[in-house]
Amino acid sequence: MRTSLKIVGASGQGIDSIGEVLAKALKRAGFCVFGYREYPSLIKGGHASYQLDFDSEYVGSTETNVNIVISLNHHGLEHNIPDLKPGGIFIHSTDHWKFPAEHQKLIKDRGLVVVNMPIEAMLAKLKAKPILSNVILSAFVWAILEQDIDSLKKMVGEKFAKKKDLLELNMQSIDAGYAYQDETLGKLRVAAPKPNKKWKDHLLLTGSKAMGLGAAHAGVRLYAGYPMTPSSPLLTYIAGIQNETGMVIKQAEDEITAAQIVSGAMFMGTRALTATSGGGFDLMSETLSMNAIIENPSVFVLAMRPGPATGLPTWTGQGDLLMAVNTAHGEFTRCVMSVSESDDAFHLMPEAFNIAEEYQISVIVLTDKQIAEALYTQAPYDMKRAVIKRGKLVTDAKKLAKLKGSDRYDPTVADGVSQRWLPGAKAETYCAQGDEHSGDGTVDESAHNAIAQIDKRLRKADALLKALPDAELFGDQSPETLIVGWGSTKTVMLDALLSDQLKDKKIGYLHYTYLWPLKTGKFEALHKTAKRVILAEGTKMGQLAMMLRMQTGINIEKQILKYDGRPFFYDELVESISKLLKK
Amino acid sequence: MRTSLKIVGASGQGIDSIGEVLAKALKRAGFCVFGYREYPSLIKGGHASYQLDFDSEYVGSTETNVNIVISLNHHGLEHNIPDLKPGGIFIHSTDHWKFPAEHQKLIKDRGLVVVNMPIEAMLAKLKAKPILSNVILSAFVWAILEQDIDSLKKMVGEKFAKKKDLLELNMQSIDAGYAYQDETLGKLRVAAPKPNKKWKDHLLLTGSKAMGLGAAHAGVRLYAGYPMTPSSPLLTYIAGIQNETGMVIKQAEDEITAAQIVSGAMFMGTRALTATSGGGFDLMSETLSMNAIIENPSVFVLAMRPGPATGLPTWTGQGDLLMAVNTAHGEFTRCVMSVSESDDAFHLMPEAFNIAEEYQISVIVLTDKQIAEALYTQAPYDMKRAVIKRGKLVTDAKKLAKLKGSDRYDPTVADGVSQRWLPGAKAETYCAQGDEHSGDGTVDESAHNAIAQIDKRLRKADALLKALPDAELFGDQSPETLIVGWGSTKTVMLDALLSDQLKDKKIGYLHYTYLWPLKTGKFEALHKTAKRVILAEGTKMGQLAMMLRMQTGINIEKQILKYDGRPFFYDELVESISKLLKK
Amino acid sequence: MAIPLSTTNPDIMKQYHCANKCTWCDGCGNYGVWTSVKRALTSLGLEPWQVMLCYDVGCNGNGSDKLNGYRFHGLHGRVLPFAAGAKLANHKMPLIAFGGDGASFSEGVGHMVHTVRSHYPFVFCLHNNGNYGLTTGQASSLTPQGQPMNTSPNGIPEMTLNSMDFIFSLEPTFVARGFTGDIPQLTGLLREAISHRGFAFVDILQACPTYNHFATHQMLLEKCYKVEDEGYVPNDVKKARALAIDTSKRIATGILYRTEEVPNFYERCVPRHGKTSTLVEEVQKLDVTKLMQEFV
Amino acid sequence: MAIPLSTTNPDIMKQYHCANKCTWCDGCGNYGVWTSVKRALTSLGLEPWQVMLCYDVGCNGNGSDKLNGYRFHGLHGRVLPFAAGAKLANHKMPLIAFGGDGASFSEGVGHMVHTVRSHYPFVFCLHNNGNYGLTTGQASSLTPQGQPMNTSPNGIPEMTLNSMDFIFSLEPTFVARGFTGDIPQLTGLLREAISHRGFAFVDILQACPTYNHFATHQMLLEKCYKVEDEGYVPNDVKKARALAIDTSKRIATGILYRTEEVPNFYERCVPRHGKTSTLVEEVQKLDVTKLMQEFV
Ligand SMILES: Cc1ncc(C[n+]2csc(CCOP(=O)(O)OP(=O)(O)O)c2C)c(N)n1
Ligand SMILES: Cc1ncc(C[n+]2csc(CCOP(=O)(O)OP(=O)(O)O)c2C)c(N)n1
Ligand code: SF4
Ligand code: SF4
Ligand SMILES: [Mg+2]
Ligand SMILES: [Mg+2]
Repeated sequence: MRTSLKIVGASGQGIDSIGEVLAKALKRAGFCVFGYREYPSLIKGGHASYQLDFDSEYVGSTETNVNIVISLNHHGLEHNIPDLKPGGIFIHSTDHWKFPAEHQKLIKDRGLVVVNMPIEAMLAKLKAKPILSNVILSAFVWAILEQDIDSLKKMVGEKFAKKKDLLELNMQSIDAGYAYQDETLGKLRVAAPKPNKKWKDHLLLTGSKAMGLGAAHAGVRLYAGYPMTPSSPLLTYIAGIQNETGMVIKQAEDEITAAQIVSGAMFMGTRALTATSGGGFDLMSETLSMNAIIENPSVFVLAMRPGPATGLPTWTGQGDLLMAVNTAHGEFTRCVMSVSESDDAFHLMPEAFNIAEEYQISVIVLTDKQIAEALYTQAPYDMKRAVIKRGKLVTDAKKLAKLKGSDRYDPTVADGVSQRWLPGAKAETYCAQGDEHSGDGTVDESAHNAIAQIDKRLRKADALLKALPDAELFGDQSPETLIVGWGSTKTVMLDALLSDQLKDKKIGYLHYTYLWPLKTGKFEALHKTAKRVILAEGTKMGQLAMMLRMQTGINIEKQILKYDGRPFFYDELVESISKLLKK
Repeated sequence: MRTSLKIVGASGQGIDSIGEVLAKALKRAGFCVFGYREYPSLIKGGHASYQLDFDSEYVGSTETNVNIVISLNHHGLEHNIPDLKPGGIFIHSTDHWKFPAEHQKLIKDRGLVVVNMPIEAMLAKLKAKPILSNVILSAFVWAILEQDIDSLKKMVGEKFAKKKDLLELNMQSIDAGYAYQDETLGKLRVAAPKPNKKWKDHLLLTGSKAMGLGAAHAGVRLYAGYPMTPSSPLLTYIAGIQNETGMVIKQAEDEITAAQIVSGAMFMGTRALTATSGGGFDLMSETLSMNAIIENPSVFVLAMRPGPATGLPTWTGQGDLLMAVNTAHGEFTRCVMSVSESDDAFHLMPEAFNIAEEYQISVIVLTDKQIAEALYTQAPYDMKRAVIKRGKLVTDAKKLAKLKGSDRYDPTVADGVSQRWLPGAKAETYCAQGDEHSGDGTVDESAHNAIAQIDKRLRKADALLKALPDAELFGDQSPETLIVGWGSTKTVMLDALLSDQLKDKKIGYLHYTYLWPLKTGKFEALHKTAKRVILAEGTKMGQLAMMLRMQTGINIEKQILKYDGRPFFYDELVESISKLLKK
Repeated sequence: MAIPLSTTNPDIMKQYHCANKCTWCDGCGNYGVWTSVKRALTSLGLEPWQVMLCYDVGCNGNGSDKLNGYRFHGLHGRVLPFAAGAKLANHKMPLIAFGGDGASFSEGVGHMVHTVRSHYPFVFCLHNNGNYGLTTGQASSLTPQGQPMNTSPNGIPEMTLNSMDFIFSLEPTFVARGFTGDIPQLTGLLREAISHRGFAFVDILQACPTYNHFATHQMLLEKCYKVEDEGYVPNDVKKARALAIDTSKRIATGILYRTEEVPNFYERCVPRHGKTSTLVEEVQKLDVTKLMQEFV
Repeated sequence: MAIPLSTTNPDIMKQYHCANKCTWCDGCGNYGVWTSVKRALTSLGLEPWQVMLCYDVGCNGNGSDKLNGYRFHGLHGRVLPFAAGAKLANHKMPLIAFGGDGASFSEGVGHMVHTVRSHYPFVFCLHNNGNYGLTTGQASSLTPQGQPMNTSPNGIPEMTLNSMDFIFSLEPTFVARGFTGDIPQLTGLLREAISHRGFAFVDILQACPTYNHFATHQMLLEKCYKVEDEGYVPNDVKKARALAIDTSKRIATGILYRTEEVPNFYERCVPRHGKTSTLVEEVQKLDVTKLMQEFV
């Protein structure tokens, strides 16, 4: 049974630190934890929150209502009472607060418990700085959840292992917070789910960090980026581990620069990555077009947030799909794929680079603010699974000696992918030519050459489409109700399909990891037998449905769309689906 | 009966000057003239051409084969013999040229006449500079076409009215060229079509100049641009008339700047324009997104050439349609329209600005290298037709006084279009806010506000779709064969439908001027009754067909696609259609 | 533009007030700029509807909805060309643009170069806090080289840009420096900048207690001095440049350089000579009959 | 990079030869640059497969398919960051980038600023013909203000950019000036530039007989002189700057400034300290087991 708690307060007040401590402690205690952050686009202040949903089984979503709210300021008192489930506990430390009538009614109707903790007094007693209130609160929650105090101490101990002076005070704060539960209030408890050992050794990390690890694993040796939420956490993480990975990190002067630097680096033959959000991606689009004509492999991470313009910079959405597929001038082959959680955020990185190098094209990897900043419980990554594939890269000296410059862009190759060799290789040279060109990069504006080269570059799309996996069907394998989706919709959808309300409803969820070129075989087949088809997407326009119709003619009329900057919530999604099942 | 001639040689040799002189002289002599330029992306050299097709009826296209070739260098001798129709005349001045066997055969089989003009000797005799060879050649062709020498003299005379010394030499050169025909070769003639007085007072101008005039007519007071073929001729023209129009012209430091400058100027309430090609448009896309959220009217001309990257910079194509419709991050309403020739290139400019201001959105006006540089015979523009519409712009002092700041982006308005008033108006102020905002531009990241504002901005698309004219049906009004197309395809298609081969074939041509939002009613209706549907487009992918399928589910299987940088040629298009009629 | 000077009017100050609460961190220098701007405009007798304020994206831009006036808050790094277009369209309206050091010397540095050399007639306030505030403390081009920051734990490998030497290489006509700790001075600088004929560059040293621990409010307080106190006359570009560049021991604040001799962009636009209306006022159908003649 | 110096080798010169014919106008300065580059590389004993040549878009870029060598011809204004990425990926390979004055001081001026301050170790040749050649003669930022050009019949309203003052404000470590009329000198300058530790900026005054009628070959011939002929030693940045900026009477050519004391970008990248392989050689699956530990 899923349980949840939420810390609310102003940005910069320590919400994230409580959230992270509790998340890790819970995971180590044997729970699968899913963490979700909400915060405004401000450095400090505003109303932010960190929610943890946890269970003995996999959790990949957030519920609207929680069991415990910890409020760090009076904003929480104003806003978050309605977020509690019946019997829920509200913890705060604002003296003399008087709830308005409707909240008092809620408290009564739902049987909520409101705890006004004397944090200041406790701090004074401990002679501790205000920052330790986070520890006290964590320990108190820990007690409410009936968890073992030593496990919490061990965890906090690790963090302060090297700062003995702080360590002591932290331990005392834990004792104080934990004790407050017993001594002052008696048997206040939230029944935690049963722990399951298997989670203990899992990782707890955000999608951004998963992606960063995946990139390092994929052989990325240079990262160039420009800060832009929600792609910044990837830059911060990769920059943070630079001394361990030996990567070259460049915080570029703008996104065009970042895109050009990685293009230059990929051209020479290393693996290089950049990431940005919508506005920065607009600026990179010309480079995408450039890489298409010089057939330069490249990988761009596009971390989505709702636009247009600055829009909702610290919130989530899936509105950049059609843009990723269609932006940049001229006609050419590209691959668009999307990660959906911490597992594929890692594994798709080597995959993206392999596709880029095998087809000598650009690959756009979509992610969103939800994936980038949500905290996932993740099995340690298998170091054996990935294979580095570099396609038609010639490195053998003998083969190099036989190459003609005109082999580089030879338009007669069947799959459109010609041989590639790297600058510095002892071979005939060529020009990576931005003008239309013949095999060795000589400018050639003749009609027959233009046709041959455009055909060549677009033949790759056929080859790629054949090679790409089709969408993956979860849930019922001959579904009566077919739900189509992509990206961060997956984990909440899978949670929803296992809910009591939906688990027997013969629902299949068809998840698209590869979005362009778009494989539609499975969809067309399932559409024939399903009674109803539904799109679930974080957009207003229903973009994947538009694309599916473009490619198949099939119109998905039923759509669950969300475009308020929030991800789908578990209970809300269950309800939306349930409603459509009745139609 | 259409007649045609073509001047070939190196760029910079004076091809354009001969072409323009002859074109104007022909128009004044009572012909409808269509001029077509081909040239490589070089300043000088390379193989370029200027072709004139003319007739007593409307001509809006180019034939593959011509009646006369004037070759200014030996490249023409090498390449252009096969371009002549039976009985055609080839004029050159390269002594001792020996045609290869296959050309000799062609000359014989087609009964071609090759004239080696002693231009150098003629120049020497006149003591004239080499530049006058263009005049001599023009006059010679004029004689071959049996046109009146005085009309040519009058025209050239106008050009040199202020340079008396040059005038005299020009007149002598005309005499010499004209006389050469009579004296040296006797009765060498190409039967010109019958003249028709109605063309005499028409204009002869490129699509770019038509657009420039249209922009001035539309009330554009500021133009900011950055040179990029094929948008540069518009910049050059508008800059050239600045002292007459009083416009502010800014050659910006890049395309982002140009887009931002015009956005700032539009925001204040003037009308401002920018134009670019694909690569520059990539860079402008972020600004497009910005204007969407601040609901700033703006107009962008996107002059297409084949990509990706630099591609074929001086050639034509229609490959940027899907990009225009989908580029730039976030979901919002935009309008995409396309000009097709000199008439709508003018009339759509006020239209584009009206739509931009009525819906407070960005309008993308597509054109291509073909339209931008082709020479059209055009009836003088009617100064009465256009109406300046500024939508919900409040200027009345009393009304201004009543406005609340929150009216500016009031999300409750039915059609999504809220009231607009200009900075400097004595009224409550507002913030044109790039972050998601409430009515007066206050940042508001709440879920309900995001929904309200996104709904507001996308409701405009519904209103716009309703208001936009549907595609226009030319030719047979209940067609057996329905051809769909847009942009520069129109004029050649209309010529083709009137050809002997096609005129009785019950073909209708459905021309899309407004491409997004896409009105599909007419198409769906005609599709039901037509035996076959064909797309004709200057792309590889068949982009309008993709869009029509996306919006209707209907798949157009038969497609005439051209993507070699050349426009559709008249005879070639007739043949392609004929072939498909048999299927 | 004829600005009515110094009609100090408490009514106007009130008009700039707006209900939205400021969201900057405690001690943030943005408060100082925000106050100075309102004071300067008020003291010039300009009401909110008479001014155009253009904001870049960054912590500074979060001020866009914290006062009244016609305002614009656009894209990161792009405020300068938007402001230029706005000013050219309505050259009669006073315009101030605001941007951070990240926006102005990285994403938008090209616009900075060309705005200065174009002499557009408006004011630019550089919110110089030495880092990317809003994106949580990355190094900007103006961050000292050895300084570890978010995304550059080893410090940046690039040279710190010498922003004043750079700006002076572009032949500016008005350069001032203020400091968020001295609101009266900054107010005065803004007034002068608004009355400048061409492009007025106002470098505002801005405390950012959250991320900038190398040029703190305290340090700035100690190092800044007012050039006018030492009898400095800002009319010699060489002296001004030297003064502006050297901040090692003391930091010169005040108007560092000014000339009113150089025509601005609008004045140099030949088609506008002799015209008194603004481009905004001129929007109407233009008869192009004459222009068509050359094509007949 | 250890460059084998001066093994002049006629065989190598031949290897650079390519069948494609040059397409520049008669008298175009691009011919001179093209020849000098081949000579410089040959004299350094570098064969085509050992060098990377990166071209911007413009008349200069039309040389990209007129010689051998690994070459790249990308987007207008973007050659610098592409070259930077290429060089960082394979720092052992000599790299020369080429770009016009339009590309370098308008569309790509931001990259110019940040390339100089980043000290990437490669050579940049500025094809300085004072206009946008390929797009038929528009003014660039370096065109004199009064000069009527395509799109600016009244001359430009902006100030002409003082490119050398600008470049020196960015603290360059190598600045040279050549002239397309003196191929031997230019060849020597390129050789020195290639052996420089960091970013080498080579300003090449280039005749453009078609569109540039204000700084013609003839005029340049008359005004240019060689600094080394006058015993100039290019180690004082102040002197160098003054020399570079003032072109009113005479134009100084040769190496104007050089220092080998400043570490380049790659050298300043802490993660690369002690590593000898290139990033290209290091592409392989990286075991991230250790990095995972902090998440358990
Ligand atoms: C195209 C684009 N890239 C990146 C961002 C993210 N971004 C927002 S503000 C900012 C930098 C802010 O630094 P600065 O300009 O110095 O302003 P400050 O916050 O310090 O006042 C960045 C990188 C963006 N909004 N748009
Ligand atoms: C994004 C973009 N904008 C504009 C162009 C058109 N364009 C090509 S070259 C060029 C300018 C060339 O000037 P310069 O860099 O000085 O080179 P030159 O031809 O003088 O050698 C321009 C504007 C382009 N290719 N891409
Ligand atoms: S991060 Fe710095 S600049 Fe931004 S609000 Fe906080 S103190 Fe001010
Ligand atoms: S236009 Fe100028 S730079 Fe370009 S090829 Fe001709 S002479 Fe050379
Ligand atoms: Mg800053
Ligand atoms: Mg140039």
